[in-house]
Amino acid sequence: MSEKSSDKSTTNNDISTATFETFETAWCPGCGDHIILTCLKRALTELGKNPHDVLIVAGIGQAAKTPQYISANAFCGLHGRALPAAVAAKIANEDLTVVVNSGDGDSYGEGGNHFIHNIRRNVDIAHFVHDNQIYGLTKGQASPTSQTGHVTGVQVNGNINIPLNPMLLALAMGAGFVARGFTGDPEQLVALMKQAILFKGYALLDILQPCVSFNKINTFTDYKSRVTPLPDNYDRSDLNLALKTAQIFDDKIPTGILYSVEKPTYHAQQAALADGKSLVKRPFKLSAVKNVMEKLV
Amino acid sequence: MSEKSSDKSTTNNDISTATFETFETAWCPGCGDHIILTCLKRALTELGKNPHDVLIVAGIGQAAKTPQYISANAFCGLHGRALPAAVAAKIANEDLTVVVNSGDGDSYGEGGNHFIHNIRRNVDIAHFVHDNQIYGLTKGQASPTSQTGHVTGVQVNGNINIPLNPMLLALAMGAGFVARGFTGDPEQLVALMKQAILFKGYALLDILQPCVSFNKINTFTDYKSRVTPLPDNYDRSDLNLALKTAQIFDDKIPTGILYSVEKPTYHAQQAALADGKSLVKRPFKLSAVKNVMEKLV
Amino acid sequence: MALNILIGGAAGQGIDTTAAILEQLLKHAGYYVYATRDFMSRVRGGHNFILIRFGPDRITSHSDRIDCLVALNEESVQLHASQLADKGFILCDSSIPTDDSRAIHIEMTNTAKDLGNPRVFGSVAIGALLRLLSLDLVHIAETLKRHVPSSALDLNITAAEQGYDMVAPRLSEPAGDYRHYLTVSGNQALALGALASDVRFYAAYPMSPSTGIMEFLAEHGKDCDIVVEQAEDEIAAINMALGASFTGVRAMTGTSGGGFCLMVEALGLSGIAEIPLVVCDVQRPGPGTGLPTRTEQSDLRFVISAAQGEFPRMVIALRDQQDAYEQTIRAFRLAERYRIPVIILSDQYLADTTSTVEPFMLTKSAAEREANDNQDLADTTPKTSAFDNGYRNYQLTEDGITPRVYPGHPNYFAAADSDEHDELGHITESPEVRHQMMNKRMRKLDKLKTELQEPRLIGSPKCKTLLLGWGSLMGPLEEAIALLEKDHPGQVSALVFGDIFPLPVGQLQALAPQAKRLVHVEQNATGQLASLIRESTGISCHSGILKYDGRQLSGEEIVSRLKGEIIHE
Amino acid sequence: MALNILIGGAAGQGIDTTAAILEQLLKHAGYYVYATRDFMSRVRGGHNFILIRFGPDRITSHSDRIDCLVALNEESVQLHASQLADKGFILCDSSIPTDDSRAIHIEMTNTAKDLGNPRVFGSVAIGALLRLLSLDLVHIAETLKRHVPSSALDLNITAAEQGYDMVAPRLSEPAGDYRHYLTVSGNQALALGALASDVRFYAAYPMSPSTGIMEFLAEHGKDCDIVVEQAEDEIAAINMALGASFTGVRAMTGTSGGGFCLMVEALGLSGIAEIPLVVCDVQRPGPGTGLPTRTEQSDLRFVISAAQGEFPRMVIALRDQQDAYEQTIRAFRLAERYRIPVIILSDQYLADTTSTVEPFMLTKSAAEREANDNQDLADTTPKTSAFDNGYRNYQLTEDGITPRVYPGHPNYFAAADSDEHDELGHITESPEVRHQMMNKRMRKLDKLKTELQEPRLIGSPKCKTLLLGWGSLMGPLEEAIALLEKDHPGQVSALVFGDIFPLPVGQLQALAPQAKRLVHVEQNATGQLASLIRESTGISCHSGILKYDGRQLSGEEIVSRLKGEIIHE
Ligand SMILES: Cc1ncc(C[n+]2csc(CCOP(=O)(O)OP(=O)(O)O)c2C)c(N)n1
Ligand SMILES: Cc1ncc(C[n+]2csc(CCOP(=O)(O)OP(=O)(O)O)c2C)c(N)n1
Ligand code: SF4
Ligand code: SF4
Ligand SMILES: [Mg+2]
Ligand SMILES: [Mg+2]
Repeated sequence: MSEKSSDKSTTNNDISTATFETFETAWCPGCGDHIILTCLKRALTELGKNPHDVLIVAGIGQAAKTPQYISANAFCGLHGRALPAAVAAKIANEDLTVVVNSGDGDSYGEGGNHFIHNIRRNVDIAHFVHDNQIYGLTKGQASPTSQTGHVTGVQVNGNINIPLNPMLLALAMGAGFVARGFTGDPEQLVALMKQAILFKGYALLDILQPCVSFNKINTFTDYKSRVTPLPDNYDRSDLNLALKTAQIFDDKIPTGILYSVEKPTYHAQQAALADGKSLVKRPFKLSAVKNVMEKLV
Repeated sequence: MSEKSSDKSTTNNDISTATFETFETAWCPGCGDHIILTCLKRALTELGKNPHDVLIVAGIGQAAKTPQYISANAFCGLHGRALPAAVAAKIANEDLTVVVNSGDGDSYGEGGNHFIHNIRRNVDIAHFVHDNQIYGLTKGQASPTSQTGHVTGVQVNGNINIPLNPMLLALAMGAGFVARGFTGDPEQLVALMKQAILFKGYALLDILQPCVSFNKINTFTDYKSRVTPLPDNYDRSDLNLALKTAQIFDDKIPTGILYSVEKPTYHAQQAALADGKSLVKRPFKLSAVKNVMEKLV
Repeated sequence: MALNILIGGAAGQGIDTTAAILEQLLKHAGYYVYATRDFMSRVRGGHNFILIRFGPDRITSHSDRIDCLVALNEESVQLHASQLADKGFILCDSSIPTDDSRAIHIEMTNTAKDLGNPRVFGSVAIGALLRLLSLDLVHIAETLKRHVPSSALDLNITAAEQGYDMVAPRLSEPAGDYRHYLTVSGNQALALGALASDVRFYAAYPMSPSTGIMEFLAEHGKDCDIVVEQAEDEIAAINMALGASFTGVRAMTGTSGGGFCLMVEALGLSGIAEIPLVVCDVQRPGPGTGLPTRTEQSDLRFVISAAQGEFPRMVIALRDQQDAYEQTIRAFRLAERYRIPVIILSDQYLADTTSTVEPFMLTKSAAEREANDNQDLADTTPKTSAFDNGYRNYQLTEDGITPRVYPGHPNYFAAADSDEHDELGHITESPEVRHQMMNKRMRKLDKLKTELQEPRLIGSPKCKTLLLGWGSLMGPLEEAIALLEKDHPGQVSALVFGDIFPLPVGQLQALAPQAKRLVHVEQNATGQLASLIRESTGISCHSGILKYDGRQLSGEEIVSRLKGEIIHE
Repeated sequence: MALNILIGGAAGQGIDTTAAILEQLLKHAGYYVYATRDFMSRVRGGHNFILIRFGPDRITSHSDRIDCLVALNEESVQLHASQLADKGFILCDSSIPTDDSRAIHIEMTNTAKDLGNPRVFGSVAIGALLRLLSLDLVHIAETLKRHVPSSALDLNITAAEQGYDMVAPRLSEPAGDYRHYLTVSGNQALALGALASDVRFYAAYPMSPSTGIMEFLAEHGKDCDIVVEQAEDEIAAINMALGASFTGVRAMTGTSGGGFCLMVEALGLSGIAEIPLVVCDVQRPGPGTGLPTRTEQSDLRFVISAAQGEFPRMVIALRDQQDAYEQTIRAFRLAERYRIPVIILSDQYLADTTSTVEPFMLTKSAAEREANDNQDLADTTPKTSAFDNGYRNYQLTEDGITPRVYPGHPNYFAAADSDEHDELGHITESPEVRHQMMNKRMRKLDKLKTELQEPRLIGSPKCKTLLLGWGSLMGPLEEAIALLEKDHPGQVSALVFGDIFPLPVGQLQALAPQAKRLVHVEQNATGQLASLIRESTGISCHSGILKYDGRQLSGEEIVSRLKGEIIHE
C-alpha cells in the first residue's frame, strides 16, 4: 500500500510515504494497527506534510507504539495521558500538525477525563483511536468499548458494564468533528484521516481495529459484516441526526463522518495567542515583565 | 422547612427530619447548599430511611461538606473521588442507601473519569451534584459547567471552554436516570431526590445551586427566570427526546426527570453477588479457598 | 544438584504453556521445580524464554548455566547455546539450521502437521524432553488435561508419545518427594493469602506484572465470594478499595509502580481517615513506563514516603512464595489492627516465578477479625446527640488505636474524613486538636514497632562479610551463601529484610559491628536499602552489588560479583 | 523595633483588603512591612486574622505579641486581647461589647451607614488606625485607588478621613526608607521569577495555597505572552507542562501536596524522557485534605522520592520572597541544563506572607537558553536514515547531558519516550542499553552536585548550638538568632537549607563536629530534614523543635522552645 500511495502524492514538497519510512514493528501479524500506520503515512503524504512539522503523540499500549514506527517527531508519554501533552504541544507551537494515535483503553479508560475535557478546549489536533475493544498490550482485559458479555481473564463471567459509545460521548461533549473508520476500508480511512487533520479544531476518529490475539469476538469478519458507510447525502451538520446515528452499533455500524461543524478553536479564543504567532517563536518581553514588577511597588 | 416535613413523614419508623439533626454549617448565608441539605433530610425522612442505614459520600469542596452536617454515616473522601468510594461501599453492603453529595468541580472536573465510568457500572446509588457552575471552596475559578465568557481570577478574559452539559453527557454514557433540580423549587427538589434514591441503578440529579459569593452571573434570580419544569406529559422513556431536551440550556433550563428507564444493575449482573446477600454479611468460605489451593497441587 | 532447562522462542509460540506442562510433569515425578520467566513486552515475535530448574532438593534461584536448551526458533539457539553446560544438549526442530554438535534435531513441526494440528508441536518437544531426561509418560494425560482444550487432548498425548519415541535418554537426575507440593507463582501465592484472609473486594487496573493477581482472584471470585472489579484507572481502584473497606469487608488493590503513583493521594486518605487498606506494588523497572515485563527493586524509597503529610504505614517486602502467602495474611491483620495502609512490595521476578512449595497452612484464623474491629462496642460515654452518641470514630486512645464500627450499626455512625478532624470525625481547624490527632496517629507506630519481624539470617552470625538484601533476592542470596560455604565456610552470611518499614534494626545492630564488611545487594541503582539503613541506624555499608538492567541477580552472579568486585578489594 | 497590628474578623468581612491597604500605606510611609495570614478554609464566617508588623528595619518573622488589635467582630477581641503588649490598644466598632480598658470604640458601622455604603467601614478603621499610629493621610487616595472600585473611591476617602478625626495619636514608630521597595508575597515572587525566566506555559488545577501563582500569572498572561491553562486535574496539568516543554517553551506547573500526588507518575516521565520541567509544591498540612489553608513542611521526603524507579531530580526549598524569585529563575535554568524535573518547595506561610523586598534584578539573562538547548546542532555523525540522521535525542555523553532539539527542526526529529529506549528514543529491551541509559541519566547528578548552593549560615560558625532548618523557617530562625544574641552572644547559630536535594553537605560537615548541640527546627512531626541529613552524612541531631499544628513557629517561639526544651536539658 505504501508503494502505491507514493505515486498518488499530490504535493510539490518532494514528500512520499517513504519519507515517513518503515520500521520493524512489534505488532502481531494480521493486527489492524499495521493498516492504520500505513494509512497514517498515506494521509500525511497526501496532505503534503513535511515530517519535521508533524508530531505524533501517544500514551501506552499497542496502538500507542505508533509514533515509534514513523519518521516524525514523536512523543510517547504515559498510559492515558496522550491528550494533555498533545494539546499543550499544539498550544505552544501551532505550526505543528499534531496527531494523537492511541488505544481505546488509553483514550477512553485511563485517559477518560482528558478525553472529555479536551473536547471542551477544542484545540486543533486530530485524535485517532485504534479501537480494538480490548486491552491489547496487557493481554486481553475488557476495555471501555468491550461489548457486553465479552469473557476475558478478568471479566470471567462476561463484561457487565455498559459499553462506552465514543461517538455519542464526543457529540455530547460538543466535539466538532466525530467520525468512525475501519481498517477493512483503508481508502475511506485515509480520507477520514485527512479530513480530521484538516478540520480546524479537535477531531475524533475512532477506528475499528481487529486485535487478532485477544479479541476473538470483534474480528475482521465480524466488523466487515456490520460496517456500513454513511450515505453520501448524510447531513453532517445535523446534531440530532448525529446523536441518532451514533446510537447505532449492532448489526450495523455506521462509518464515515457522523458530524462536522467548526466551532471557535482554542487558539482563536485564547487572549495570549491572539496575535497568531507560535508561542515558541516569540521573543522574550522584558518590558512587560518590568511593568508587572513595578505594579508591586 | 425541616419542621414542616417531619409532619409529612409517612413512615412508622419514628423517623423525622430532626432524626437527621442540624449542625452548624460553614456555608455562606444565602448559599443554595443550605436548601439542598434541608431537602436531603426531608427526602430521606419521607422515604422512611433509618439514618444508620444511610451513607452520604462526598469529595472535597463546599458541596462536599454535606456529610458533615447530617446525622448519617459519612465518608468525606478526596477531591473528585467520591464516586469510586460510594459505589464500592454499595457493592460491599447493598443494604445501605448510598447518596453522593458533591460539587460540579468535584463530580465533573477532577472526578470526570469516575463519573463517566460509574454510569457504565450502574450501581444503585444516587448522585446529587450541587452545580453552582463555579469552584466555590477555592474561591471562584471556572468549573466544567461554567458558562462561556465567565470572567474569574484565572479565566481573566472569560471562560473559553465549551461548557460541560451533565444531562447530555450522562445520557450519552447510558445513564438510566437523569434529572435536574433547582434550589429555588424545594418541593420539586425533594420529589426528585426521592425518585433518584428509589431508582434502581445509578441516578444523576444535577441541582442548580446559586453560589452567592463567587458566581455573580448565575444567581438565584437568573436561574429563577430560566428554569422551566418539564410538562407532566413529558415522556421520560424516550431517549431521543431526552437527548433533545438535554441540549436546552439558554433562556430556558428544563428541570425535572429528563430520562428514566431501568437497566440491569451491577448487583443483578455481578456473579459474585448473585445470591443477593450483602458481601459484608456473608461468612468466610474456608472450603472454597481450600479448593482453590488444591488445584495448584 | 539440579538440572536446568531453557525453553526459548518468540512471543506467541506458546512457550508459557509448554513450560507450565513441563513444570507439572517434573513435580509429579517428585522433583523440586523452580521456573523463572524472561518475557518481552509484546504479544507476538521478539525473544522470550523460561528457565526451569529441577532436582531432588530445594532450589531458590535461577541459574544461567543450562543443561537442556529447548529452542523453538533459531534465535534461541544463537542466543543461548553458549550457556550450555558440558553435557548439555539442544533440542530443536529439524528445520532449525545449526551445526552445533550438541543439537538434537527432531521433527516437531512436521509431526504436528502430520497429526493435523500444527499447534501440538510443543507436546512433541515435551515428549522428547521427558525421554532425554530419562523420565516416563505416566502423568502425561492428566497433566495435559489441565492445559489444553479437551478436544485437542488425544492429539497432544499422541504428539508427546511420538516425541518420546524420537530420542534416547541422555541425562538423569535423582528425584525428590515433592509430588504433593504446590506449584505456585508469587502472584498466585499472594492472591491465595488474600483469599485465606477473607478478602471480599479487589479493585485494580491491569498493569504488568501485577495483573496475574487480579486474574487469579477473578477466576475464583464467584466461588470465594469476592468481587473483583476492574477500575477505570488506579485512582478509582484504590478509592474503591477504601470505600469497600469502610463498610467492613477486607479490601485490597494491586498494581505496579506507575499505577501506584496514581494511588498515592488515597494512601494518605487511608492514613488520615484510618481506613485499613492493603496495597500491593509489584515492582518493575522505572522510571516512567520503563521495562514493563522486567524486574527491579526500585520503589522502596517511593512507597515509604509516598503522599503529602505524615501518617503511619507499614511496608512488607515479599521474599519468596511462602512469604507471599503468609505476609499477605499478616498485611490484612496489621492493616486492620492499626487502621493503617499496609503496602506489600513484590516484584516481577517473584510474581512470575513458579516454585514448588509445601501446601500452605489454611485455617479459619486468618479470616478472623482483629479485636478493635467489632460492632459490639460498649456504650461507655453518655449520648449527647444523634451524632455524638458515645462512640467516637477517632477517639484519642493511649496506643492510638480506635475501635471501628461500620455503616449499618444500629447505634453508631461510621465516619471517615480526609480533612483534619476531631474525635467525632468533624472538620476542625483547632491547633490543639490537630496536634493531638497527629500524635494519636503517629503513636500507632510505637506499638507496631514491637511486632516487627527481624530479617532472616542466612549463614553464621559470626561472618566476616554480611550481605544485606531484601525481598525477592532472598532466594538468590540463599544460593549464594550455600555456594560460598564451599570455598569460604562461615565467612559470608546474609540478612534479608521482609518487614522493611518501619525497619527492624535489632538483628542488624547486633551483627553489624562484628562483620568486617557490609555489602548491600539490591536490584536498583541507588542502593535504597543501604540508604534506609543509614537513615535508621547510622550504619553505612562498605560496598554494594547493584543490578538494574531488568534482570535478577542469580546466586551464581552474586558470588562472582562478590569475588570480583568486593572480596579482592 | 517594630509594631504589630492584628486585624481580626470573620471570613467575608474584607480583612484581606483592609490589610492590603494598610500594608501599602505603611510602606509608603517608609516602613518595612511584614504581614502574615491566618485563614480558615471557608468563605464566610469563622475567624480569620492578619498580622502586620512594621518598623524602620528588616523584619523576617511574625510575632504573637501585638500592639494594635483591630477587631472587626467580638470574637476577635475575645481571642486576641490577651496577646496585647503593655501599651497596646484595641480598635473596634462601638457596637462590640467589651469592658477591656484598652478598647477604643469608634463608630465604624454607623459612619459607613451614614455615608450610604456599609462596606466602607474598613476605611473608617484604616483612617483611625493611621491617626493612632501618628501617621498622616497623604497617600490615602492613591492607595485606595488600587483596591476599591473607582465609583466608591471618594466615599472611602471620606470614610478614612472621618475615622482619622475620631481618635488621637497613641503610638509612634520611626520610619525607614522602604518607600520604593516591592510589597510581594511568596506566591507572587515565585510567579515573577517564572515571568523573568520567560515562562510561556503554566498549567495547573486550583488548589490552596498554590492558586495565587496561577491567578497572578493569568492576570499578566496576555501582556507577557504566557498561556495559563486551568487543567481538568493535576495529571493533565503536569502532562500539559511536559507537552509544552517538549516543544521548546519554558513550562511550569504548581500545586499543593494532594495535587502533587497526582503528578508523581509524570515526574518520572520528565526523568526518563529527559524533558525539563519545573514543578512547584506549595505545602500545606496533610495527610489527605488535611488543613487546606494552613502551613507545614511535610512533603520533603515525599517529593524527594516520588515516582517509581530512579532518576535525577533537584529539590529547592524557598526560604523567603527574595529566594522565591531567584530560585525560580535558577530552577528553570537547571531543569533545562540537565533536562530534569526541578521541584520548588514552598509552603503556605511563605506563599501568603507579604514582605517588603528590594526590587528584583530583572535582566534578559534569566530568559536566555542553556547551552545544551539549541536548534543548531552540528551534523557530526553520518545520516543513515530519516530517523537516524546523526542527531540522537538520548545520546550517551560523558556528563549525561544530551543537547535537545524541538519539533519543527528542519533536519532532526525530536523524540520523547517513557519506555526505556536507545539513543534514538526507540524502545529497547536490551540489558546493556538499559544499564547505559540508567547510568547516563544518573550521571547528571555528579555535575549537578558541583553547582549546589550551600545552606545559609546565620550567626557565628563557632557556635555551641547549631540550629538546622530549611525553607520558610529561615525568617523566624533569623529573628530567633538575633534575639538569642542578647542573652547568649555567639552561642547559637542556624544553618538554613535552600537547595535540599541533592543535599549540599559541605558546610554542615564543616560546622557540625564543633557544635555541642545540633537541633533541627522543622514544621513537621517526623523531622524530615534530620532524617535526610542522617541518611546523607551519618550526622544525627541531638534534638528537634517540631511544630505541626498548621501554624508557623515565630522567632520568639523558637527561642522559648529552645530555652524550655533544649538548653535546660
Ligand atoms: C498507569 C498505568 N496503568 C496501567 C498500565 C498498563 N497498561 C499498558 S497498555 C494498557 C492498556 C492498553 O489498552 P489500549 O489502550 O486499548 O491499547 P491496545 O494495546 O489495545 O492497543 C495498560 C492497562 C500502564 N502502563 N500505566
Ligand atoms: C487533588 C486536589 N486538587 C485540588 C483541590 C482543591 N479543591 C478543593 S475543592 C475544589 C473545587 C471545588 O469546586 P466544586 O467541586 O464545584 O465544589 P463547590 O466548592 O463549588 O461546592 C478544589 C479545586 C483538592 N482539595 N484536591
Ligand atoms: S495484541 Fe492485538 S492489538 Fe496488540 S499487536 Fe497483537 S493483534 Fe494488535
Ligand atoms: S462560596 Fe458559594 S458555594 Fe461556597 S458556601 Fe459560599 S455561596 Fe455556597
Ligand atoms: Mg485497545
Ligand atoms: Mg461548584
